[in-house]
Amino acid sequence: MKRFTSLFLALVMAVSMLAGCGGSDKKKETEAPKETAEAEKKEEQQDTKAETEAQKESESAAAADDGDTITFGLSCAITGNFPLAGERTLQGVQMAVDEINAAGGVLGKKLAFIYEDDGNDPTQAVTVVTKLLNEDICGLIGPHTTTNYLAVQELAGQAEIPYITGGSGTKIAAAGNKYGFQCRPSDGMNGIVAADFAVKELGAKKVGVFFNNNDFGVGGRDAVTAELDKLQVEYVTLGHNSGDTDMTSQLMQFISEGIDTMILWTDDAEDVVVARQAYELGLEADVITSAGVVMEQVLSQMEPEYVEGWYSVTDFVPANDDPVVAKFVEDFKALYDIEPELYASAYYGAVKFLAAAIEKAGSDDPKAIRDAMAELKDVEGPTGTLSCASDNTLIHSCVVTQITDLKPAVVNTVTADFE
Amino acid sequence: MKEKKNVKIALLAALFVGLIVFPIVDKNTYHQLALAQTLVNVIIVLGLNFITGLTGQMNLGTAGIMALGAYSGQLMVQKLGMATILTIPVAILMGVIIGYALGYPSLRLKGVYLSLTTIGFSEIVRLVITNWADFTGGTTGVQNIPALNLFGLKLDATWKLTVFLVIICAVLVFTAYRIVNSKYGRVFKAIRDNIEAVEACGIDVAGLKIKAFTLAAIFGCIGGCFYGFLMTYLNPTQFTQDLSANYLLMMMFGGIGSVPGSVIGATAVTLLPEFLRFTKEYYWLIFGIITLLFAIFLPYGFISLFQKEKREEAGIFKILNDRKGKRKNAGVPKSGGMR
Amino acid sequence: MAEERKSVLRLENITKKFQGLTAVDDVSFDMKERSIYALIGPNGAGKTTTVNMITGVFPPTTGKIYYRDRCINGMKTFEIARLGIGRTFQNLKLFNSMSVLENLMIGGHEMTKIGLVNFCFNFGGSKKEEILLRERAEEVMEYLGIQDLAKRNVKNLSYGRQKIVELGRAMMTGPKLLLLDEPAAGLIPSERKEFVDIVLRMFEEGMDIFLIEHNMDVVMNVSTYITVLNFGSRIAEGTPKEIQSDPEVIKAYLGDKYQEIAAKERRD
Amino acid sequence: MSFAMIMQLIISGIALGFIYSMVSIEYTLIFNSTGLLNFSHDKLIMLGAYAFAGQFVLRMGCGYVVATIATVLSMFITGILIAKGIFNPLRNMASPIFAVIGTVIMGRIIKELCRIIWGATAFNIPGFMKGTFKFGSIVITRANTYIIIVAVLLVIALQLYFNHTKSGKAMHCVQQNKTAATLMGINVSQNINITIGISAVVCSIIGILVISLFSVSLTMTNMIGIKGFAAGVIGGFGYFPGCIVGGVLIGILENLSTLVIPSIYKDCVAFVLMIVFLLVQPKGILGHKK
Repeated sequence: MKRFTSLFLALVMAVSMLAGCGGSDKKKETEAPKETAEAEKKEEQQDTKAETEAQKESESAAAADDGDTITFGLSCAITGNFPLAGERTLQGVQMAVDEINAAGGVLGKKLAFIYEDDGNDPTQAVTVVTKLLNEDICGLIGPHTTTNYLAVQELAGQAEIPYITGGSGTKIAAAGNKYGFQCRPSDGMNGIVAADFAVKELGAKKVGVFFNNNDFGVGGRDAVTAELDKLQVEYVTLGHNSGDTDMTSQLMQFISEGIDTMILWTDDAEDVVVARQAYELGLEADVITSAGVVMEQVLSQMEPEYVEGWYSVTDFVPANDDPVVAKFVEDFKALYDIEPELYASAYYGAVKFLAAAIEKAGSDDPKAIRDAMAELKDVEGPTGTLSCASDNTLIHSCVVTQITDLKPAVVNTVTADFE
Repeated sequence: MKEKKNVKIALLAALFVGLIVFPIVDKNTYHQLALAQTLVNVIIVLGLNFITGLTGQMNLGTAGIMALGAYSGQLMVQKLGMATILTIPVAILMGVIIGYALGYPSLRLKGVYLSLTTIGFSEIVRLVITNWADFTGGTTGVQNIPALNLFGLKLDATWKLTVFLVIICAVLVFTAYRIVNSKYGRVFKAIRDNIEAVEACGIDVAGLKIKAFTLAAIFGCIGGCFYGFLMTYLNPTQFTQDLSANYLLMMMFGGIGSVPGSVIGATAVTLLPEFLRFTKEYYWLIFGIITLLFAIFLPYGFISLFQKEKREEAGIFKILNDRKGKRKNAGVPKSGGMR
Repeated sequence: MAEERKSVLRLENITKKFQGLTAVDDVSFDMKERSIYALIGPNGAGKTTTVNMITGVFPPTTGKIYYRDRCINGMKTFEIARLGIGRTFQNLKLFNSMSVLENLMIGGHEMTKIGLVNFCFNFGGSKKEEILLRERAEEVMEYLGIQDLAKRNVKNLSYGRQKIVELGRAMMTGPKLLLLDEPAAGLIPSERKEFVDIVLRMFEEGMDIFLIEHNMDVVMNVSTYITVLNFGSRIAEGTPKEIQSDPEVIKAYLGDKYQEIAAKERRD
Repeated sequence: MSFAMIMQLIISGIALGFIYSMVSIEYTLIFNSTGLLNFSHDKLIMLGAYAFAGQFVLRMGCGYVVATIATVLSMFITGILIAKGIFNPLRNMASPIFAVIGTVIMGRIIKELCRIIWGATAFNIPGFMKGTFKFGSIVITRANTYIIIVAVLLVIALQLYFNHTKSGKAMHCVQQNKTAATLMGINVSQNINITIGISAVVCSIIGILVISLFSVSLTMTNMIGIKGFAAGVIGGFGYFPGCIVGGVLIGILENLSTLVIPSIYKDCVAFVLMIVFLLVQPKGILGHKK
């Protein structure tokens, strides 16, 4: 019979634990009424409905009284296998919020944000975003990477809260979620720009497309190959898995195919491995890569000669004489004494865009903000002017850069036309 | 004795009602999602309990089982337009297939070798799903999974799915409890203790090992299937080695080999990180440390607090006893842990 | 003893070689019904190897084994056990994590009919079957006089008690032939006497017993027929009285030095 | 694919294979003495890399040799702490599952500690083990040559240690029968502490050697951790020279497999091989102990 008591205890613990985890700041209110509701259940009285009803009011009351701030949610990866993105995102968002509040906040109210760690894992992203959607937030700066965006997009869509993600996969726009916005150029555009640059500027005859087999890499590959088909240029595609540490076989196949240009579409860690092994195996080819390579924390892992002369289609480079970008770089360095990079600048721009949308909508009602965002144009941001196109992408320009002695310099800026 | 049993039944019934009422009343979808995730984990840990808890065979491939359970149903729905309710029988069928696929090696291999086979199985499943992009959707995963509709009743809101899950979980907990305390539970434990003796009693050990793996795989696949409906999105990156280890951790945390233990373990380990989220930066580290302390000082899990002789076998209570120098029940041989 | 009794267990020229070492060399014997058949011999004579071949742990290199005139070569252990051969082990194989009652109920597991799927839905049937199994186990415990130990965990019992629990478990499988592998080893005289009484009582009630034993006084006053092995081959067969006076057996057990002393004494 | 190209594939396959061999050596050490698998061994390798690169070279700025010695010492102590904290209390439990869980949790804690102490940014030591050796058109990186040399030396050293020194032989007894070993006067838990300490040292050496190949990050060792198991199984479980054979075989087959199957299935090769060997030939190619 002892087992029965322990089974009973297990389920009681489940319910009381659930009651307890209604968010730290609301711990006190939910704790007390929940326990009494629990006690009543034991004596089989049926007024549990009334008890938990009471607890409901106290929870929404707590949110209303701090009326003088508008809060938005932020889900980024602090732990897990991509912790760097989370850290920089947090710094970028914090800086943007402080700047906005210094300049008088939004609609006369202070802007604030609650952030949760999604560990760059789709399951945690869903849990964390659900938690944020239950707080009283007017918008959400979404989980990074395309995978997490797709995991969460139905959730946010149902909650009808606008959310902005820094993922750049083509699948985001394709998902066509009214409430989802993309604050970085989608790979569709980057891929086309990379392919055009390879063929038109570098006169590529045979292109090797080396892609990471995750949704980011596959999206990039499809865009590049589609453009190369249009330009009738011969190409070879080879893939690798994310987390791969040895690309010899793929690079050897590229060398034996005799490619003169390689378009590399992968994440930071794999960029480093490919750069080292391409140099060691003596791959003579111009290389154009996806956005990640120009970031300071990636370049610092490489020897200068590995990436000498590499091109990269990216949306943000600190060494950019554009006044807005230069000012942002200075402020960021002053605050965190490290150079800002892709994630910090993208999410800084996203916060500015969200603030502008709230101003335009004139209220903190999520639906109004979403509609405002859909028409919002020309918001200045370090990664270019953010204006919303029909497919909810905000950034339509990207920068082609070349790396000389580990320093990325802007070669030219391409602004795609958008409707 | 009789009335003590009735009180327990009443309390369990009250708790069941409480769990049903809770998602309906409490509008907070986060709480509903947390409860639903706990219930999915309880189902999977119950399954794992049959092989690793009872027959003592190490299974580190739970993630692979879950992935197949989730993907098989959802791909059928998306590619063949199958009704969503049929994903449950498909998951059970997939469970039987995995039961034999993983059961067979368990006949020839023991302990560490078997756990490596299960790791290999889980990694291959994940890699095939990732790379066979045109059928499984590869790394973009299976998107916008339709709501489970039970003969017309569409479970589109989280709380509806949670209520249905509470019922399913209650049924499975009851069945698991019955199996564990029946002749099957007993014979699974006998296989763990001494295989030759079981064979000498004329029992087909091979058949039973496969039964244990099939039971575990069926529970695992049903859990995976509901995980798909809950998350509305499936991606191979979710089914990592870490996930398999997490389920073992849940079973051990609660108490190896016991159904209430599995329920407590699954609840605690699923909700503990949510609980610790307020520590923002360090919550994963604190969670790790708490589970490590549990693993070392209470290896037989939370449940062993209620079973006296189990408690004294290892962990903090054994240390306390040795230090106190008195052996409470004289029957326990002086050599203590050396078995 | 006129009418022809049927053969229970017949070994025909059984040989077992382990990479060159011949553990059992061309052994044949025929155990008849209604008898306590003993297989004795010094350590390393091949007794346990023979038992392992009978119970199917490993197949014989050459030769045939018949159980009630049915060849059981190459059958799996549990298939042979199901034919009605219960056994106990030389080094006591019990289920240490369980109680005495549970150990016995495992013995009876094979008698239960409800399959796993049927079990999940058939509440009443499985409850009834469980109670039936429990009652049978209690009956066997009463028969063996250990019903008060039912709830005790097996690993806390004394060696003698554990032997009896293992015997109980073998009985639960409803055997017709019981293989006892050195049952008297390690028992104190009072436990040995108790064990022998139980074995004799079972024999009277129709159970055939195949005994592998070292202890001479147990073998001599219990068994009806004896085969003696030495270094893997059969050196003698017959009733206990014949075996006791057989020179070959004495030489095998006491070594030829004893022979010379005995001969010298006879001469003086 | 010309002949030179295939040779290059084989050579770099061998080079990578030796990393798997080193990993399988390190956990075979623990398996040999405790019969348990250390599931946090890949995190220990990462810890070695972080300690060497993050702490001693970049923060304290000491020379490579001093840093190596400091790392080895600190990892030896960490190994003993892990042994005392997890392995000894949990190793004589009913089933190995308890110790496995202990090591898995330990791995998670190490990863979080690395993230909090040394930050989440991946980094590298500029100019550390840079460059390659060229034999005609075949290229092999300096790091890989060091790995091959260290691996071979390690196997020889461990074989000698295990077969010819007192405490080495004691480890054999501990693995086969702990009760008997205690009766023979071997301090079993102290012996296990040393074994796991040595294993942690080997982990740190691997960590240092792979820095230039994978650069120091929180996910640098995920893949080689699991493939190390495969190498051990294929080569011969619990037998050091077997680890070399297993690792090299996987390295070569993986690279050559890309000629036949699409390159993204490269990782499956190791796991398929492992399962086939586990089922067909559990004691591996060279292994002589089941």
